[in-house]
Amino acid sequence: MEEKPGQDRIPDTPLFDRKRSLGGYRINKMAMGLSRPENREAFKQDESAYLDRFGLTPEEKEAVMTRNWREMVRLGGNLFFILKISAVDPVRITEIGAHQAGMEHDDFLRNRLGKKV
Amino acid sequence: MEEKPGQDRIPDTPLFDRKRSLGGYRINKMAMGLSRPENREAFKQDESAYLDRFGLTPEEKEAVMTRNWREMVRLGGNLFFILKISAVDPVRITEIGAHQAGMEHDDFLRNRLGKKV
Amino acid sequence: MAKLIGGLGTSHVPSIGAAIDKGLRDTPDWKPFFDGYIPGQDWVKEHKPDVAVVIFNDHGNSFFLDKVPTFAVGCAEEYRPVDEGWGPRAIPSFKGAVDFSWHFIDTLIENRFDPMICQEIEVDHGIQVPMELFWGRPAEWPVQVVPIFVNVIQYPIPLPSRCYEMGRVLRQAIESYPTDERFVVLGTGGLSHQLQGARAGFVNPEADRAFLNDIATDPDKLAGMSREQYVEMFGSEGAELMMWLVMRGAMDRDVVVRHKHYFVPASMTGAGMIVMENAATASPAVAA
Amino acid sequence: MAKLIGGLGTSHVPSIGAAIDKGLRDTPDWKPFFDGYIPGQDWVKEHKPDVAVVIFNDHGNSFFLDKVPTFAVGCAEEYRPVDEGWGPRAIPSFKGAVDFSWHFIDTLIENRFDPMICQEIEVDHGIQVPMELFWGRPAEWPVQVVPIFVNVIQYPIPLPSRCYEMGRVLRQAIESYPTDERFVVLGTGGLSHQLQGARAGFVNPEADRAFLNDIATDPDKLAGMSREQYVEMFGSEGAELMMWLVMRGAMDRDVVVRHKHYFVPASMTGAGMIVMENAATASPAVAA
Ligand SMILES: [Fe+3]
Ligand SMILES: [Fe+3]
Repeated sequence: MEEKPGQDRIPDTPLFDRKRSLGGYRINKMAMGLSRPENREAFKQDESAYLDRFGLTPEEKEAVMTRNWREMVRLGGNLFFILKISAVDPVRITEIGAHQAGMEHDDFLRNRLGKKV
Repeated sequence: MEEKPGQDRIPDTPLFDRKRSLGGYRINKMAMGLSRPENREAFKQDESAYLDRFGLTPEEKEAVMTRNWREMVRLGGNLFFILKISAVDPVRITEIGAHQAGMEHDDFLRNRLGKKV
Repeated sequence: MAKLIGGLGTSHVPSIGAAIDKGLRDTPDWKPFFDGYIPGQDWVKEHKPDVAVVIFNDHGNSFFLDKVPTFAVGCAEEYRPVDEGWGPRAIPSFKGAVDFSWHFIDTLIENRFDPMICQEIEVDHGIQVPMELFWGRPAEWPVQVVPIFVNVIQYPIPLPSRCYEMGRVLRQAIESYPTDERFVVLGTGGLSHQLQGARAGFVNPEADRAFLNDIATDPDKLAGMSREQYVEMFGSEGAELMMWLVMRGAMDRDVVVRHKHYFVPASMTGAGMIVMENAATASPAVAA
Repeated sequence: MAKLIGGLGTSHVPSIGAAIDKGLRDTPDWKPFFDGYIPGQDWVKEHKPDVAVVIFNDHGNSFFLDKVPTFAVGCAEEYRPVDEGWGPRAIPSFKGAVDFSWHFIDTLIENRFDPMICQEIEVDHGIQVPMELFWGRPAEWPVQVVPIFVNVIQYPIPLPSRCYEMGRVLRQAIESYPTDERFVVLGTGGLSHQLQGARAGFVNPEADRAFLNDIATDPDKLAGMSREQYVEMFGSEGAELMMWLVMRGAMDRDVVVRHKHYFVPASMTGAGMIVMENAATASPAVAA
């Protein structure tokens, strides 16, 4: 039997396993909801009320409302879902990446992605 | 390769193959809708309007409204879906069976199901 | 490691649930049917399984035709009764054996199965009725469940031999699961019945009785039959009987039959029940 | 019988679609990337495939975590672009190769695969971007499509070798399909990228370039790698690269590479493209 992935044995690489899928269910469902225009409107109008509709815990709510991507991922948020937040409140994916890496944006582009900035 | 089922080679036995699944899509979707109480209410209040919501053809509508089970099945209706009509307008499953078999109910019970009636 | 203590088989006709709900259990139509399950219920009480893996099909309740999974496995905390048209039935929700479900899904993927993974799903009479037939109507179910949904409605349905293979993987998952929990596997559906077409009302008691023998003594024969042979022999809806092969595939070659029961017709269906144990580890009780 | 005329591989990064939508094609950031696809587009124009089988993953758009299929195959008349959060993109809907899809599904089931069967489903950038990269932005797509969705997001994801096997069954389905239609198969996703965790922004151009060689010359090696090796080498999201193995599995052992292109980074991803033909039936054109 091959070793099971999904157990974070690769450094700094959280895999979306049963634990995260379960833990992040509320955040991801909330974010999935943003694929409907009426929900995007609701999020814009009253973000806190929109998040409450999906039963987010105070900790989860805080992470979303402060756009703390690293924390959202730690709580089980998956980028493919939570990225939809950036459709409502624009931010570049590289900024989300840099935030998780704990790097300045330019530094991230240069040293992770090999861009000449 | 074994012979593919789903091509009606067993007499009087319509299998729910791609042709029927596609052909019966509207009828079955309409019937699936009856698993929600508000749709059952709508069906009761104005059956014709409820059927129109699912885009049924005149032929399909006629089959449903006259409770012509044989015809519903011929048009691709699947018993597991269309049976939900009997949750709104009660009829026994054995009556639905007898209708398709083209038999009187008692005769059906006796000669198909072996009941002592 | 966990242990497989028995393989159960039963029909799951919706009218059985309706008969219980309406208090018809002891009417002349139903009493002989329900009485036949008493030994099965006694077996369950005596052997106290912790987890029930239940193989069944959805009947147009949890899945629509837009997206039909060949095999779906539940890994939810809770499975609520679905509204089949008459409102959700007033029975307790089923508690999921969450951790084992994921272990089973891992094992399936490693063994080249391609299940749909369900963290949130409601369940219909396909699992409700078998649970009621063996466990009665408790305030809370005394076992956790693992639902396995098999598509036996829209063609192409899986090969009988594929169902049988899945049973072997299930056994492997049970025996590699590091708890001392006691598992039963329930194959459900059938026996002969046909709800659609001019052959509606077809039942085949002779074939049904042979099936109840063969499932114990010659499962390879049943696994080798084609889908078409199932339809011909057991009716268009009776073909769901092939789901019993998942249960049988989880057991040893040699089994002991503890109890067996056949009744026709339950509603429009030949209804059957079986309780088996692996011969190698069978309890000393007398066979039925 | 139908014929497989080529195997294409490409990344499917959403920013590529966004760059086209915003008219950024010829900006310094994007021009070298898009120019690299011109030979691929020319190959498609010259060879005029009738059907494109596209293997990709949904990215939390058509499926939620409640029900995750390992493999899903479309058999719809039409596949509309899904709303990924920015509204559905203004590109034409894809027309389905309905009859072939069902034939493929039959063939999968007979070969012990367990697909989810989708008669109604919307599609995300996973298929949109590859179609735009090879066919541009026509008023109507000149090919019919067969979408194959692979779960590469929620663990357990399928084994790379299972993807490879599926390709062989796809080939069998094409070669047993009684028309003279010309098929291409598109493996999509990757190459190296990681969107989550402190290693976000990980790219591995060296491994990517090796992959673009090995996919042609040594696919067995790639099929034999574990899921974990994919994650390690290509990043947590780069592991979706294993979907190229479905395409490669549909081809002969010996292939001719017509075109190849690599560019890094497209957004946060190592982006690659390849066009291959089976050596035995390759057109006489000069290899890239
Ligand atoms: Fe059933
Ligand atoms: Fe992707």
